Amino acid sequence: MLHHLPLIPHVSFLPPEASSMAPRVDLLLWFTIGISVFFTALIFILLFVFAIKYRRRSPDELPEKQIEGNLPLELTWTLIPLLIVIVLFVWGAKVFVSDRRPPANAVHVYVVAKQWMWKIQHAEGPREIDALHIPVDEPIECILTSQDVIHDFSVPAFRAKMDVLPDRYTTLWFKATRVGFYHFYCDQYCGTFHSKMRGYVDVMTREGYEAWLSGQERHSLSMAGEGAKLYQQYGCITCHGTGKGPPWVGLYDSKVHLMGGQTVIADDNYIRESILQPSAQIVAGYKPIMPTFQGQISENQILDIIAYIKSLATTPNAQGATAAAKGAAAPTTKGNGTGKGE
Amino acid sequence: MAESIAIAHAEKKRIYVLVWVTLLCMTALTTGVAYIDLGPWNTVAALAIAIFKASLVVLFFMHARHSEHLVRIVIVCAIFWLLILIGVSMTDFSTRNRVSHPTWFRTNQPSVFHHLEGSPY
Amino acid sequence: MSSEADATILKTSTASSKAHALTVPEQFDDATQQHAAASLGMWVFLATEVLFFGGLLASYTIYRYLYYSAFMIGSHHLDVVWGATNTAVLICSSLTMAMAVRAAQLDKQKHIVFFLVLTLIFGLIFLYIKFFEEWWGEYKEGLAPIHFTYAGLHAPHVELFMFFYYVLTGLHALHMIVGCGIMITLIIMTLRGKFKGGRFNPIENAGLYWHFVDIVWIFLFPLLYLIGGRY
Amino acid sequence: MASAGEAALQSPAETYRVHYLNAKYGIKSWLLTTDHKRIAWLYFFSTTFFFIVGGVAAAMMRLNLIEPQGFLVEPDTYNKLFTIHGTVMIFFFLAPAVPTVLGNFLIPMMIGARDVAFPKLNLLSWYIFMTAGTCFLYTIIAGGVNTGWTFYTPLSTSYVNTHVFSAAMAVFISGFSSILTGLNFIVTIHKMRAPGMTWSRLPLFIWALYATSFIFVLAMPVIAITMVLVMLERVFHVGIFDPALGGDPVLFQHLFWFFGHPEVYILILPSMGVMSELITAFSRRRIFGYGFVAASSFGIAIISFLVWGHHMFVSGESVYAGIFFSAMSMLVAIPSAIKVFNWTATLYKGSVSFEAPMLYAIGFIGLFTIGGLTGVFLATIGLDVFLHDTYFVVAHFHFIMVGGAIMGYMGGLHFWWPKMTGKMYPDYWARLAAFITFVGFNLTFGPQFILGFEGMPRRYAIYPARFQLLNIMSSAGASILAVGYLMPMIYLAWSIKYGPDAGPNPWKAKGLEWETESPPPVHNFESTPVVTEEAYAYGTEPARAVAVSS
Repeated sequence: MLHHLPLIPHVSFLPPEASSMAPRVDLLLWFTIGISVFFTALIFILLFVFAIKYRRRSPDELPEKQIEGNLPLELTWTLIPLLIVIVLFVWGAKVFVSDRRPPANAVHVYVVAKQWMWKIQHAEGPREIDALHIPVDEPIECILTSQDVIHDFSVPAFRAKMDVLPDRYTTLWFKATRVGFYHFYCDQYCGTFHSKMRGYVDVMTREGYEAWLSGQERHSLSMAGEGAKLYQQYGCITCHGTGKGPPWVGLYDSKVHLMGGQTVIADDNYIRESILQPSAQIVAGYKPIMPTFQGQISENQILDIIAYIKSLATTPNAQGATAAAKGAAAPTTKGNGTGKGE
Repeated sequence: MAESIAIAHAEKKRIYVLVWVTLLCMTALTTGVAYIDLGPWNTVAALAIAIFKASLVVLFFMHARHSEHLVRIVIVCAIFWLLILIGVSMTDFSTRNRVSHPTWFRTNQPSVFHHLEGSPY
Repeated sequence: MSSEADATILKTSTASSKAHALTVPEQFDDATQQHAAASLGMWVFLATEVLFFGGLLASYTIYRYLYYSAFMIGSHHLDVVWGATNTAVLICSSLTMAMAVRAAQLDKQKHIVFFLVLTLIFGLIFLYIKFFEEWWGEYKEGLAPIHFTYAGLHAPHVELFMFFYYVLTGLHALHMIVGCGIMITLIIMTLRGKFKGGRFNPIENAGLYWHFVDIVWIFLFPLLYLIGGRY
Repeated sequence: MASAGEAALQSPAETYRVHYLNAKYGIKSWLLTTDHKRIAWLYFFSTTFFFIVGGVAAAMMRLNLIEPQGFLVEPDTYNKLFTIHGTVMIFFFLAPAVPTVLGNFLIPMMIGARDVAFPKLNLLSWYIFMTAGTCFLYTIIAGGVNTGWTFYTPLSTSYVNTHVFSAAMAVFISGFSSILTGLNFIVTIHKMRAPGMTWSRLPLFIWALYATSFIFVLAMPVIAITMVLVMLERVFHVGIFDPALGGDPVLFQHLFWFFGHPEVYILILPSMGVMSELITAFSRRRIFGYGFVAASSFGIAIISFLVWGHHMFVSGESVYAGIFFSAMSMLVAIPSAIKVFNWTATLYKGSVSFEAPMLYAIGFIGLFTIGGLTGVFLATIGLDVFLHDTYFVVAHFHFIMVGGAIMGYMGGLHFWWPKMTGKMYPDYWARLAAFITFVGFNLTFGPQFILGFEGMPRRYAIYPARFQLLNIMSSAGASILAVGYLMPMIYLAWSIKYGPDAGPNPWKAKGLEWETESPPPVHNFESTPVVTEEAYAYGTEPARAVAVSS
């Protein structure tokens, strides 16, 4: 809607506006540029005019009259900038909040950064390196994590950017609005080949995306399917399937009551921590018997398990993930998920 | 420039001893309180006693109650900036939320930014 | 107790510039200015110190908030009795330090030495307890961060707690060691008669420093030893 | 200039005058001096040396960036270059430059004191500074460090195998030098003012340095302890900041920027103080709104401690915290705006002349305006998501640091050079240098704004080819800028030997420092001055050209 506004001239030095966020950011950007140009011009003109008009005409010249100051004038140039920055602040905060608030139906894409490459994983199964294929006009939520240092996932054409932290999930969402190739960069200095750590987003039509998906050398399983395999392989099933440990069905995004009386939301970060540092948060009613999987399980495998747990969720937020897991070979129904009968 | 301020203000011996005794009692008290279950108030009590003890030391042993205003300003500044450092850093950690995106972001739940919904920004 | 000693005495600039005219450094006009400058300088330095410890305290507070249970476990491995004893020792040293400054204000040279020596002894007792009764004990228990053998609940974050314990108390002990060095210097200077005739800025400033280090401990004791209560 | 005629009338024997430069000779008389004016010179030479080190690193970077794939150095060397450039410029040039060179020289003279409150501490500060500097030079020679001047964890603690330890140690040590300098200045300004020099009569340069010292004392200890934690983590592998060991890397950023953002104001505030002196002297006007300009220095100093999170809007910091920091960052724009407006208004109905220092001053106001306004872009949290960590940020802070702080330093140096040396430099060359600096600067950093809008990330050794044109423009500008900086080094050095005598007050300016001889006597004034007039009291009577004492 907004990117058709005639107010915004097409200027080549900004990247194309290729996401739903971009026009909003650009409108604010042009507003700020306008204000800046106005004040810069004001100061430059005043400097020039005063400097020329009141130039010294003889070496011993002194101004006729000394002016100490002027309170109304001081208040004017205190309050007007104050009003302007308040407007900018509120506007900026609004843009920021909508930038940080993913729509509920956003499809999750998992991005794992490592020195110096991007590993991207789609819930449907395909994995890519330094490239991200997405369908146009559909909200995508990237779940970002790093295997080593802090990176930053930045897509200038989408006006989107988020740091990628080790041992934690941060998120970034966007809805691409134009088909095409757009660069993404690592924006946070991350060591030797920081400047090589970049790739492209390929925004495709839904049909093109489907075609791309089917043309991919498909992993035999979706992420949730991989996760289900790991559920057996790592022996999670021996406890989480038998009641010795908390069951996974309906776990994702639910409130979990902990031993100390606190509650947490079982989100990606919580699940990740539970796998790597099981003793950090003990679920009420269970014994702290789970061994740590630190060092035994890769970031991608953790994401697979999270995807699997997501697919077992019953909350509406995980619809996308559930749908994605449909094609999985592994059991996704409630009965099989608890694994009692197997 | 040279305000004729008092160079020294020798405190009475008795006051020093009194402060000393109070400090020792407070140490015993803070240790004792730790053995009583007050829930989260344990921390509050411990810190309150520590602040009280520190104030005694500053006011009496360090003569802050006889110092010029400037010294008091320095003390207040130091405490205030310490609080900025701890308090403002905590605004991040205490509101960061253990969830990947705070619940009020979810469009399907009532949120503090509810009025923003549907607005173009 | 003689009433004279208890009297509150105001020494003004005129008092100090009588018989033995004290030489002040060339940048100052008189002893009053010098005293005011030295005292303000010391306080500003202490403000810096507050923020120096502040960086650690802020980190500590944040992790204590994030990993409360782990920090509680860590805290319960510390020895409260020695901690409380050390607090008392430092409070005693603060009293003797304050008395030393008072003796300097009243120009009683022997009392200065006496109280400074007492302060030094209390300081050394504190350091002895810290080193041999506490740090060494925790090290043998396998709680020192480099030699960390504890493997119970929340082990990584208990190690984090122990790290903060060692760094905070270590930095404090470092200040104590410096303080003891200052005490020794002051004792020697007093014996050589450097502080005769109301010239006692160094003693007063050392006192401020010593009390500050005491205050740091007054906070460290509940922060480190008394997390979550001992009940 | 004015006194040249008078000097000719006197016999050679009478013109020989003992001043701080010729009172004593020999290397010892410099290295063991406690005279604030000589210590200012020690700082002048050491910071100039570090400026050259940092400048060479910058030149190599710009040279390498002419080609998208780089042709001069490997990416890792490039990373070391920008780390060296950043660390040296921030900690060893910009932070000490104005406070320790101009501040050391001028604070006692401007307030009518014989020296700073603690002269020995002042010398100790310099030695600590040199220790830190040597430590960092060791780091460079031993193989460099490639963490960026921000030392972000866990990159710095667990992943790079360069000389992080010695670099962190250098920063740690330099912190104490700044703390002691700040402490010394605060006490000096409070306790050493001449009779009649009330707070409302203080030159604004003093106000600015007072605010700077305030930040020194409160911010530097935090970076010092943070560097200790980085060193400890690197040596003992405990997880303070490394998440793999249970720490939080964002905590490091909090601690770093708690210091880091006020640090930026440490760099710019003293130059703002210089501006107030230059603008008034060359328009012979009282400052417009003295109270507002003085208070705004303090406003900046205080608010600067509440804005640090704007470096972390996209770092995983909480959204609430981000919004709070955005609001606070906006507020900092107000005192800066007040200053700019007041400087501009000071020219109104003045008697404006255009000697070299004034050219630098006008350049400063223009460039600082741009630098400040682009800062508002970054404080606007919604825009920062787009612009953060791009060349826009690089351009913005170079407008503040180079266009602001260094312009101010150069202006101040040209303004007080006659006072420091007693000699005059060739004004024609100085004006030319000011002009070249201005042009070179804009060509260097103007295109970087566009690069930022286009999305080029900072700290990139190699970059997509479509950014090449703007990078070439920037590199070309850098070479012009280098000429602008080399010229003063030559003609200022020349002036010491061949320059004409400047006389006590070549600019006919107001202020106690102009009422004493050039170069000043050892204790600044023949007798303690008594202040009877407001700052910048350019009254109806002609400004006094001759010192009171003569």
